[in-house]
Parts: sequence; structure tokens; C-alpha cells
Amino acid sequence: MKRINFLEFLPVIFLIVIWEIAGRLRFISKELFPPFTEVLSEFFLLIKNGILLENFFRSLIRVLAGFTMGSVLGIFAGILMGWNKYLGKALSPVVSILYPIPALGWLPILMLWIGINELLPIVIIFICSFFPLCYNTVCGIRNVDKDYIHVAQTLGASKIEILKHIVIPLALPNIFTGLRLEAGMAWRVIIAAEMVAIPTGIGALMMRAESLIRMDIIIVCLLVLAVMTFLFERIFIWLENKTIKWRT
Amino acid sequence: MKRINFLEFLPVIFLIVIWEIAGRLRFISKELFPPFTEVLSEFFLLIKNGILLENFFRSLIRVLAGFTMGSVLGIFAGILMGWNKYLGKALSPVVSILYPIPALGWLPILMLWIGINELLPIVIIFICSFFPLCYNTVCGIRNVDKDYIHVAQTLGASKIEILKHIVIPLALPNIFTGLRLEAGMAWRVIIAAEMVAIPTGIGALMMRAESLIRMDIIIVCLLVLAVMTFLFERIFIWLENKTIKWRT
Amino acid sequence: SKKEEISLRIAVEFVDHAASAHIARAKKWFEKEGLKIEAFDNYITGMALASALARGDIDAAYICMIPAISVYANAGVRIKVVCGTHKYGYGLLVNPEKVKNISDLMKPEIRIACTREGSSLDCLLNKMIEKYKLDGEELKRKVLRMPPPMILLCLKMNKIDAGFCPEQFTTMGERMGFREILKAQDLWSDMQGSVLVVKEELIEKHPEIVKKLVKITKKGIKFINEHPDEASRIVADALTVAGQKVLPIKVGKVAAKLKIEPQDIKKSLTIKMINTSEIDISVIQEEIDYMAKLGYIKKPFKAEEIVDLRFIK
Amino acid sequence: MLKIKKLSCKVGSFELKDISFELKKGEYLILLGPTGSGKTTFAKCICGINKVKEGKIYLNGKDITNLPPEKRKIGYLPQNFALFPNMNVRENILFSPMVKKINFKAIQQKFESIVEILKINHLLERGVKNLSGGEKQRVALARALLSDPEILILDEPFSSIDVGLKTNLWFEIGDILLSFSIPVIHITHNLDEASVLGQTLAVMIDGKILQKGKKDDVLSKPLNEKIARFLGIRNIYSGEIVEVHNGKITIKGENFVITAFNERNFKKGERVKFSIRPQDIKIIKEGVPVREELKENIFEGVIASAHFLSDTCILKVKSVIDFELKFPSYIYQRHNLHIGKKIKIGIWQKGISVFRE
Amino acid sequence: MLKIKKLSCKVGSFELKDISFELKKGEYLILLGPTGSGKTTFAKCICGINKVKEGKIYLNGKDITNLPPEKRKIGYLPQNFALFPNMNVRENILFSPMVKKINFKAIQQKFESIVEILKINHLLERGVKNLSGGEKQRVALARALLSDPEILILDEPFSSIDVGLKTNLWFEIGDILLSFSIPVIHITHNLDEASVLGQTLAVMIDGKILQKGKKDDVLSKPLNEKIARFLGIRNIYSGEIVEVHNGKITIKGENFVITAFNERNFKKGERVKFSIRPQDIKIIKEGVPVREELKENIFEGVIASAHFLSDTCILKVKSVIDFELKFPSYIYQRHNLHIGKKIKIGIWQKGISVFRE
Ligand SMILES: Nc1ncnc2c1ncn2[C@@H]1O[C@H](COP(=O)(O)OP(=O)(O)OP(=O)(O)O)[C@@H](O)[C@H]1O
Ligand SMILES: Nc1ncnc2c1ncn2[C@@H]1O[C@H](COP(=O)(O)OP(=O)(O)OP(=O)(O)O)[C@@H](O)[C@H]1O
Ligand SMILES: [Mg+2]
Ligand SMILES: [Mg+2]
Repeated sequence: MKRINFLEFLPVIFLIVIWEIAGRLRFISKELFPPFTEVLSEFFLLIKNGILLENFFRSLIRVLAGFTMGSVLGIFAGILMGWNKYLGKALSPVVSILYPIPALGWLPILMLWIGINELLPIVIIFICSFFPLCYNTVCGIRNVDKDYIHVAQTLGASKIEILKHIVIPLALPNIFTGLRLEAGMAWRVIIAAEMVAIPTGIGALMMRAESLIRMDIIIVCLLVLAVMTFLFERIFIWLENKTIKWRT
Repeated sequence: MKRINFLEFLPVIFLIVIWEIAGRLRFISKELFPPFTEVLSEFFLLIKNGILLENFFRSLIRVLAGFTMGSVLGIFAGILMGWNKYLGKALSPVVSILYPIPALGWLPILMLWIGINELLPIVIIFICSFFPLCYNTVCGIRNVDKDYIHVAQTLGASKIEILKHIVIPLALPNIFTGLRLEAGMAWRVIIAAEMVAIPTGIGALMMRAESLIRMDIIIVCLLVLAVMTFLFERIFIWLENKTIKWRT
Repeated sequence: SKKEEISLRIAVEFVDHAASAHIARAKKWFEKEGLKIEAFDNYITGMALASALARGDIDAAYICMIPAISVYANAGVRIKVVCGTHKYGYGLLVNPEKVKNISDLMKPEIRIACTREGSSLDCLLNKMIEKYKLDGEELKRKVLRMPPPMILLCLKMNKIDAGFCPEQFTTMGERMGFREILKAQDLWSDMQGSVLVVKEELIEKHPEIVKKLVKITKKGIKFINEHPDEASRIVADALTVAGQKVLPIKVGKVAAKLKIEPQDIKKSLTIKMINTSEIDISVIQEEIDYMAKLGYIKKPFKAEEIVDLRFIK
Repeated sequence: MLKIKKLSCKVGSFELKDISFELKKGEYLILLGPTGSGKTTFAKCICGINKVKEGKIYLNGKDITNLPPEKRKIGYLPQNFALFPNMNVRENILFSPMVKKINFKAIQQKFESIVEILKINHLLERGVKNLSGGEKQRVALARALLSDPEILILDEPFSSIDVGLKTNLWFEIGDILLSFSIPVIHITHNLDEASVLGQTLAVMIDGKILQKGKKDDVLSKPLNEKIARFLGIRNIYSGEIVEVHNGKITIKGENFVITAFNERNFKKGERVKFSIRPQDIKIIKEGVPVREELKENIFEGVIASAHFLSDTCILKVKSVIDFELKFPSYIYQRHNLHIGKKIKIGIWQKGISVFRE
Repeated sequence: MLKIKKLSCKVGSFELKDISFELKKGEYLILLGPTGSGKTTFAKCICGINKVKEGKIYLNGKDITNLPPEKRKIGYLPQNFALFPNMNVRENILFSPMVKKINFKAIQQKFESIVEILKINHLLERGVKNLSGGEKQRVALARALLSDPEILILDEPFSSIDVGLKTNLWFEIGDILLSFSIPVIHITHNLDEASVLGQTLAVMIDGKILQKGKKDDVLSKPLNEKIARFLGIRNIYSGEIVEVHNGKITIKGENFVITAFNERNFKKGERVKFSIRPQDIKIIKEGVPVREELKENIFEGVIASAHFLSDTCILKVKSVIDFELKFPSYIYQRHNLHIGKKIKIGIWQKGISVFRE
């Protein structure tokens, strides 16, 4: 990871100062365009009274649960499809059809099939992680240089050993690309789902704030979201660098 | 593009047959799991009475308008940031902060800034395309091999000529990657926006169908979405191959 | 100069709460007073309305009192309530087969819907919890938030078993076989329904326009009280046209059942609500205090800040 | 030890045709051929990676034609070594025992001696990405050797190695492999490599093995024009045999006559081609007696051009036909050569290879 | 024509130090140096891509030290040619006139003659991706030549070209560039390339130019040990000067004595090192009179090993010290050499380079 330089933050600080001044100038009402400091104080208030954390943890748990299951199963399915030619041939058209359906598009169907309960957002996140990870894993596995496989064979490795020691490790970079992209995506989707259908979580908090016209809360939520999306992507970049040391 | 083989469709046909049979077996109610043929007949009905097309075109126009503007300006900003070191340094932290904010999160703020009108979804799509394209373009431009630039200089080319003839053409593959990913993303976002805040378009139609428990309509919408996302991505792959002939 | 037309943008809720406005518009009373009405637009959420007021997209609005408090306190939009339109006009619709009494709501399989936080109906929900001493946290956890037409649809589709609705929807629901087991009247005496709000700026710059608006509103209320049949017909027509905007495309057979009938409107206007332009400032204060108590506004304020009764007199 | 009988194999539109082949115990064979001639394809057939269309492969008497690669006991070094990038050097080398679930104790001694001989002790814990070409090669070799192969196939083991290093490695690896006394098939398209290493040389062109024999025989006596051209011989001419006498033949071309050994039972009147290696054409010093082997083919000519490599000189001489000569640079000075100078040249008779058209 | 005065330049932690340099009209200079010695860095300084820290660069008398690259009129071929992949061959070649807004008519004749000379007519409409190495090189050359350069810098123009092709291209390109009579700086780390091409040779090691002079002088007489080692000479020894007499010196090492020319005014008692090129050590035939140049340095030894490259032999001889010899392979047979044989060798006196430690 790049070392972070203080100077790089200057433009951000500049942006915040502009925002603060614009907010204080009240060219619309202060409430509809709150200055940075007010957002900050609302942030601390929301932390203190626990509302932010409660909703945040709900979203977080949904993301974690859905994303973990979706990516684990997606990777698993991807490995099967990438490794077994027949399975790959049979399932990939199905995946190509289901893959482009926006995860949120499933919402109305799922609302009817599972009803509105804690399972709903988890299943949506599951879908939003499953297909891309399956796809990326298949690509990663198919891209593994045949030479490695052939050499491993001549060295006496069985199919399953090759899969375990060569193919999966070499497909990891692709898998991590998928994980990284979808970790950000999962946050985007959970917010949308909570805005539309689920009465708790950061998205719902945003919707409530919207109906109460509390712009400061909305901005707090947005900032939390931006940070989380950013963090999740970073975590996977970090994990990737840790796991795939051999790339350097 | 890969030639399409009839055999590849077999699994899809198989899936459809399973679906039809499962639907007819009514292990849930037919309404909650309509067989394929019913969905198809509803599709034709919706085409005939114009409902599908009207909503579809609304969504389409929003996507086209927002995406066109967002990507054009994003590419433009990316070129400026990638080429001018100072501009790049100054703006990239701002972009990195705004980039991870889910496009949908902007909705409440944008309501205030632009009001509820046809501009709103367009601006959301704009945001959802602008940042990623800006980012991809900057990456593309920075990745151009310095050797090309140096040689062009020794051949007497000015900065602007180098940008025009060397840097931008060589950054095109990255830009197209951005376009391709975001073309799909634009559809995902417009659906979410229409579900949450905008009362027309495919997303709104889906929400309405959901409240009417019209699973067949929901599935029709989903299929339309899948096709559109797929098509948009394909269009850019095709365009990319057309434009960047030199890569082969 | 009195003849000179002043263009005015007004927002109206498409329920019969704003019956007087709909009648005035149908009878072209605005034009007669030299007011050119530009937008007569429906805003689904308080945020949208507040934004529109703050942005200057609209100058006046017929809205419920409770969201007006949010607009003033939370969004900081400088508005004044200049006239009332009615009192009461909210209720809880239930599927009579599933819900016999209030305590049935607590059964885990019962699904409840309400409009979003900070709406009048949401306040009534809270009042109900207080009055019947229900477990508020648990009840609220299972409340689905959706707009009123959707509540009615969901009741009809058996997706929910109870829902808080504003007027005309409750009446329509009753005709469809649901039961209104709780009315605003039962929870909050003299509860202010909708009001006419204008931007302070408008009062400062064009008090005469505000005066006309109040006059027209009062005239509308009087018309309803004197000619309920004709009024109902006019309002039903207006809402049917507008209803297509709220539910712009008729999907399936169910939506067709949501047609707005004049007899529903008449029942709603004459039996369910009390049409009056009068505003009881103490009730307004109660509403403000209650919003503050629920944490929907940061702190209470004096009702006089938001109410300007000069024009009613 | 390795015996291949009439092997054919098709990959895509390319075909290996009817290859028969034998490799003896401890033999070091160089398989030489231009790019795209099918060397790698052939190697993959032996390893079992490519499916064989026809023919049989026997290893130590056992028919392995249809065995899967992991059962064949053939060590294979692909063109780029294919070291597993996700493992370090030690893990790479120990891959085969690991997947065969052999206890490290059981092979520790072998491991240590191989690592010792290949001088890679100091690399064991390094990643494989930034090894040098030579190091990669030795690691790949160690990995293959530890899998207990009965035969070793090296596919262009030196192709990715810097020119400077190559020469040294040739000597080194040649010696090491000989010390293991496993038969080796060493694939290359580099002539220098072929001449330095190996005892036997097989030339593959267009999917066929056109010549196989002792190294020096093949290099000095190409069997046909294709091979001669591939060996970089530009002195190729055609003519007709006008005389056959005591084991020699006289060939008459457009405007020359040349005498060569009759090594392939040529008859009078046959049209033939023949090639002469540039180093087999000698400059004849005035006043010095002409050596026996040159005597019969003496030409006079004019030096048309001279090009100098680091220590050899390539001379083009215009005579009745054009000749290309190659000799150590110092000869140029010693003989006082210069462009335009008239000289006499003689062809070393044994260096003339004659073949039917 | 090109004059560089005390140029210093720093990139990262690497530094070019105090380089002075002159290139005459029509001169073909080879800049030779090991990998990482700073050759490319130096080339980029001349082109204006790297900023100069100190010193001046003059081109035809004009100070260009601070001109931007596009104003310098220096043709630069980077290591990989950097042909613009988004343009076909014609567009690449015409890039310079295009960006300078020169009408095609005005340069058509020049374009056609360059294309003609470089034999790339048939490539003009092709993309640049799948050109062969040699074709790429010629296209890059044409592109540089059409930009009207007053000097041409080629950075390892042959590095990406197959060994087989290289030799031919060396001759070809050398001739072509001479025909344009533009001064050329040709960068390489390949010794063969350096010896084939060029008239002048400069050796850069560790960011300094250590020796510059006529090609043969530099190759046969390295100025110091570093250069000798870089030139691949392994016969490097050290000793003390024990005698100085008529332009010659006698050097005494641990267990040998050697006589060389006193080319650098050595004094008695100085400790020195000296190098002998392997081709400058000759095998002395029994019974044949020893030549004058060898007479003073005769050693007896035993052949320790012999390695054969395609037509040269590298012999290691164990004597009082170890010698490495290099000679054409046929000598091995002619002298009946074999490993273990006792032989006599003589050192060609002029081939001994002596340098202070
Ligand atoms: N799997 C395959 N499918 C189709 N064609 C193939 C395949 N493998 C090899 N070929 C073709 O067969 C021919 C021989 O290839 P091969 O790799 O065996 O040559 P080679 O002699 O090893 O060449 P090189 O010296 O470049 O490695 C080539 O024309 C190649 O394109
Ligand atoms: N921009 C740079 N930043 C930091 N270090 C650099 C830079 N450019 C070159 N170097 C370093 O300077 C040294 C000289 O590099 P240079 O490319 O000039 O060598 P070279 O002689 O051209 O080598 P080669 O023969 O491999 O091309 C190297 O150690 C290199 O890593
Ligand atoms: Mg090969
Ligand atoms: Mg270099």
C-alpha cells in the first residue's frame, strides 16, 4: 500500500473548508445544507445515542453474512465450473444469463418469496456476490497457464493435487479482484435494499432521515458509507497483498 | 466476439423447461412462481398495451442521457487529471473520497439541489458514470509507457500533439473497460433510483408489480433488465474491438 | 394592477385533505382572484416538499400539520401556517378476519404498515402505543413503511393485516371490506389535519396574495359544508385524474378496484373529518411538543413561530 | 530405454508424422529444429500431455502410450521452466514428493545432494519470480530430478538466458546431467548449443525427423538441402554428376567442376545438390604447397566483402560461383587480405556434402 | 559536432559522473557497457528526457543543454523501439512530419528514398504489433531519420532480435547508417556487436566512461581490470615489475615471470595487473621455430579441459598459472590435442595489457 502523505490531504481539507463556508453562508437554509461542523457534531450525537452504531451493525452483519456466503459459494461454484469442463459448459450459459440481472432487481421477487425479514437483505447480498465471484473464479482458473498443469502432471500430481496446489493458488489474483470489487458493491446494494424494503440499517436510517428532512443525518450516513466501501476494498487489497506475496 | 453455438443454449433451454414444469407443478402458488409461458404471455401483453415500452424508454433515456454526459465528462476530467500532474495531485484525493459514495446515496441531496424532475435520475446516472470513468481514464493515461512519450518528444511533437496522437489512443483500452463496466452499472443504479424515488421507469414498474404481487410482471422486468445490461456491455466490447483494432 | 396576474406555484397532496384546494381549482377561483397557478404538484415525501419550498420551486402548499413542523424545524424552511383545512382525517385500517382489536396487533404473525417516520400517521401510531400501553419497540420493528396507496394495495393483496391511512383511503378501505378500528378522534382530540402553508417571503412581499389564498381556502371549506354532494363529485374527479399520476399505469385488475368513488369522498368529507379553517394554537403546540418528544424535531418551539393567524380573521 | 515406434500426432493443423526413435541408457540427445518444426509437440507426446494418434511409446520395455502423464516417470522441463510462482524454490523442488505423499526424511539425502550438485543451496527460501535465467533452470532441473524420472526432456532450457551467461551454462549443465546418467532429450533451435552439448543429434523439420546420428556427423554432413540450409550453410550449389571413379564423383555445374567423395552411391548422370561449410573453404597461401585434401578443388576469386565478428571473419569471394568463407580474424591480417584482392581458395574435400535433389 | 562537457546527472540513486565526450561528423561510436552501467540514462540526457545536473551539451556549436527534447533534433531509438502501437507502419514513419505540420509533398521524396533504402516498402500498411524484430528496427530507424536528426542514438537496437538474424542485420544496418553519414551513438552490451560495428568505442562502467578510442585499440588493450573483465578476459594476473629495459618490462608474479611492452611508463617496483586475451595465447608446435612475438613468454602446461563452441574451442591449460586459450576447433585435431596432454604455449607479446592496480 502506498504511504499516505499529509500533503495529499490538502485538497480534501480545502474541500471541507469550502463546504463549511458554503454551509455557513446559508444560501439555502442551514438545515438543508449543513456545514461540516454540524454534520460532525450530529455524527458524535448519533454515536453517543447509539442510533448510528445500531443501524451500522445491522447493515454490517447483513453485508458480512451475505457477502461471506455469496463469495464462498461463488468461489466454490467457480472452481467446479472452471475445473470440470462439462460442468463449466453446462452451467456457464445459466450464469451468463443470471449474472447481468441487477441484484436489486431480485428484490421484488425475493420480497414475495422470502417475505420481509432478516433473510431478505442477506439473500440479496448473497446474489450480488455470488455471480461475480463465480465468474471471476472461472476466469481465473481458466487463465492458469497450462504449462504449470502439465509440469505438475509429469511430476506425478493427481488432478485434485493440481487443483489444490497449483490451480487455485494461481487463480487467487482473479478471485481477489472479484472480492475487492464486490465488497464495495455489497455496501452499495445493501443501502439500496434497506432504502427500499428493510426497516433497519444505514439505508433505512437514511430513509428515515429523509422523511424527517434531516440532511445532517443523511450526510453522516453517506460519509459512513463512503468510509465503509473504501475500507472493505482496502481490506481486500491488503489481504490480497498478504496472500499473494509471490506476485511481487 | 465469440461465435455463438446452438449447443451452448441447451442448458438455458433446459433451465427454461425446468422452470415451466416447476411452475406448472404449483409447489408454491402459480402467482408466486409463474411458469415461463405465463411470463412470456404477460411480456407480449405488456408490449401490446405499451406499458413495458413506455417505462422501458423512460429508463433507457435516463440511462443514455446520464451515461453519455457522465462518461464524456468523466473521460475529459480524467484526461486533464492524468496529463497535468498538478491538476491530478489536486483533484485525485477528492475523487477518491467521492468515488466510493453509492450513487443512490446522493439521492436526498440531489432532491434538494435539483428538485424532483426528470433531471434527478439523469444526474444520478451521471454521478455513477462520472467517477469511475474519470478514475479509469486517469489510470489509463498514467499507464502509457513513458518510452512512447519520450520518443514522440524527440520526434518533435508538442505536449498537446503527444496527448492527441499517443496518450489518449493508448489509454483507450482502459477507458473502454470503464465504459463497459459502468454501462452495466448505470442500469443497476437507475433501477434502484426508480424503485426508491422516481415514479416511472422499469424500476418503478417493478415496485408497482411487487405491491400487486404480479410476479409475472416482475420477471418480465428482470429479463428486460438482464438483456439490457448484457447488451450495453456487449455494445462496448464491440465498440472497443472496432476502435482499438491495433491491439490484435 | 390588481388585474395583473401573479403566477404562483402550489403543492397539493392528492387526498381529500386538500378538498378545498381541489374545488377551488376546478371552479377556477384562483384565476378569478388573478392568481395564475403554475404547478399543482404532488410531493411524495416531506424531504421533497421541503426541498421544493427551500429551492423556491413552490410558494405555498396544502399539507398535513405534522410534516409542516418538520419542514420548519428540521429543514429550516421559513414557512407560516396561515389557514387550516380540517381536523382529524386519519385512521387504522385492519383486515377484520385477522385483527379484532388493538391488542391483536402485537401477535407476531400480524403485519402492520404505516407511512414514514415523522408523518401524521406515524405520530398516531405512537399515540396508539401510548394509549394502549403496547410494547412500542417490538411493534415498530415489524412496521413496514410505505405510502398510503401502497398500504391499501397491500391490504387488498393480503400482504399486510393492518395499516395506518389518511382519509379517503380509510373510507375506500372500508368499502373494500376492511375495518377502521381506530380514528384520529380516538387518539388525539382536536387533532389538526391539513393546513395551508406559505413561505414567509410570500407574506412579506405579497401579503395580499396570501390573503387571497386564505380566502379561497375558506370559500372551499364553506362550499364543502354547504354542498357536500357536488363537492364530493368534484373532488373525486380531481383525485381520479391525479390518481393516475400516483399510480400512473393501471396494472392488473387490482388497481382498477382502487377507483375513487364520489360516495367515498362524501363519507370521508362529511363524517370522518371536520372541515374548518380555524386553527387552535394550543393543539398546534401539542403537536410540536409531541414531535419533540418523539425525537423527530431536535427541540420544541413556540407554536406562534410557525402559525400566522392574521389572515383567517 | 526409450523407444518410439511410428508415432503420429495431430495438434490443430500441425502434424507429427511417423516418428521412430530410440534413446539408449545414458544417451544425451539433442533434438534440433527450426521454430515451429514440432519439437515441443513431440516432447509433449512423450510426456503424455498430447494424445498420440498412432504409434507406440515404450519406456524400459513398458508400453506407456496410454498412461496418464503422472504415471510415466518422465521429467519434463518446459520452454519457460514453469516454476510454480506460488511456491518458493524449496517448495518447487519438493513438489513431486509432496504430491506423492513421500516423507521428506525418505528423500532428504537425495534432495540435499541434488541441491548441492546444482549449487542452489542459497536459493532455497527465495521466491521464483526474480531468479535469474540460469538459477531458474537449475531449480527446474532439481524439481524434475527429484521426481525420480527415468528420462529427462529439456525443452529449450537455455532460450531465456542471456547470451553472455549461456556459454558457461552449456558447459556446466552438460557436465551435471552426464553425472546423473539419465538419458536426456534436449530440445533446441540453437546451433551453437547443439554443437557444444550432446552426443547424438536429431534434426526435426516440419514434423519429421530428417536426420539422426552422431553430432559431428550431422553437423558436418547434412543429409539434404533443408538440413544444410537450417545449419546455416549458404554455400549450396547444384550440378550433374559427370564422372564416378574410385569412390569419388565429379560434379559439373553451370560454370564449375568439383570433385567430392561418393558417400551415397551416386551414379553418373544424376542431378545433385551439394553444400560446403564456410569453415571448410580455405585460403591458399602463395608459395606454400597445397594440402592433399584441398588439391582437387582449387578456385581463383576476388574478395567481395569481409565482415568481422568478435574473432571470426566472414568473407565473400566472387569466383566462378560465389563462396562464403569463415576463419579466425587474425588470418585476415596474416594473409594481407583486402576487398578486391585476388585470392586462391581450396575446398576441403571431406567437407562437401552431396545429396540427391 | 556533438560535444559534451563534464556532464553529471542523477536518476534515483544512480549517478552519471563527469562525462566529457566528443562525436565528430559522420562518426559511428559504439557505447559499450554492462547492464545497469547507465548507458540508457546517458542517452536520455543527450535527448533531453533526463534533466542534466551539471555540464553542457553542444550540438553543432549550439548549447542545447536546456532545450526541450522536441527542439533538439536528436533521433532516438529506445531499447524496444517504442513504435506507436496505435498507428500502422506508414503513420509511425510519418509521425514527425505530421506533428510538425509538414506537408507530405515536401518530404515525399525523402520518405520514399528512406523506405527504399531500408527495404520496408511492403510493410507500410501493416500494424506494428507483429513485425519481426528486424522489421521493427528498420521502421524505427526510418521514423527517426525522417525527423531530420543531426545525430542518431540507437539504444541496444539489436537486443530484441533473434540470435540467428542478428549477424546479418549487423552488417546491413551498419552499411545503411554509414550511407546516411549522420553521426551515430550506438549503445550495446554485446561484445560481438561492438566488434562488428562502429569505428570508435567508448566503454561505460558504473556511470563513467572508462575508455574511449579506436575500436581495435580498446578491444585489444583494455585500460584497466574492470574493462578487461567486462571484455570477457579471464586471464588476469597480478605481479610486480622487476625490470624495465628498452621499452619492455618484466613482471614477476608468485611463480612466474612475464615480459611485456612498457606502454604506460611503468617503473621498477610497481605492483601491476595484466590481462591476456585468450586468442592471444598460442599453442607451440614441437619442432617448428617459435615466432619472435611469442619467444619471450613461453610456458609449459597440461590441458585441463576443452569445450567446443560451433567452431571455436576453449581450452584451459594448467601451467604455473592457469591460462584460457581460444582457437578454431580444427586446431584441436590438427595438433592432436587431448585432455591431460602436455603442451607448450606462447603469449603474443603485444596482446598483454598491463595496468596499475
Ligand atoms: N495445441 C495446439 N493447437 C494447434 N496448433 C498447435 C498446438 N501446439 C502446437 N501447434 C502448432 O504446431 C506447430 C509446432 O509447434 P511446436 O511448439 O511443437 O514447435 P517447436 O518446434 O517447439 O517450436 P519452437 O522452437 O518455437 O518452440 C506450430 O505451428 C504450432 O503453431
Ligand atoms: N528513472 C530512474 N529512477 C531511478 N533509477 C533509475 C532510473 N533510470 C535508471 N535508473 C537506474 O540507473 C541505473 C542505470 O540504468 P540504465 O538504464 O541507464 O542502464 P543501462 O546501461 O542502459 O543498462 P541496460 O544495458 O540494461 O539497458 C540502473 O541501476 C537503473 O536502475
Ligand atoms: Mg517449442
Ligand atoms: Mg539501457
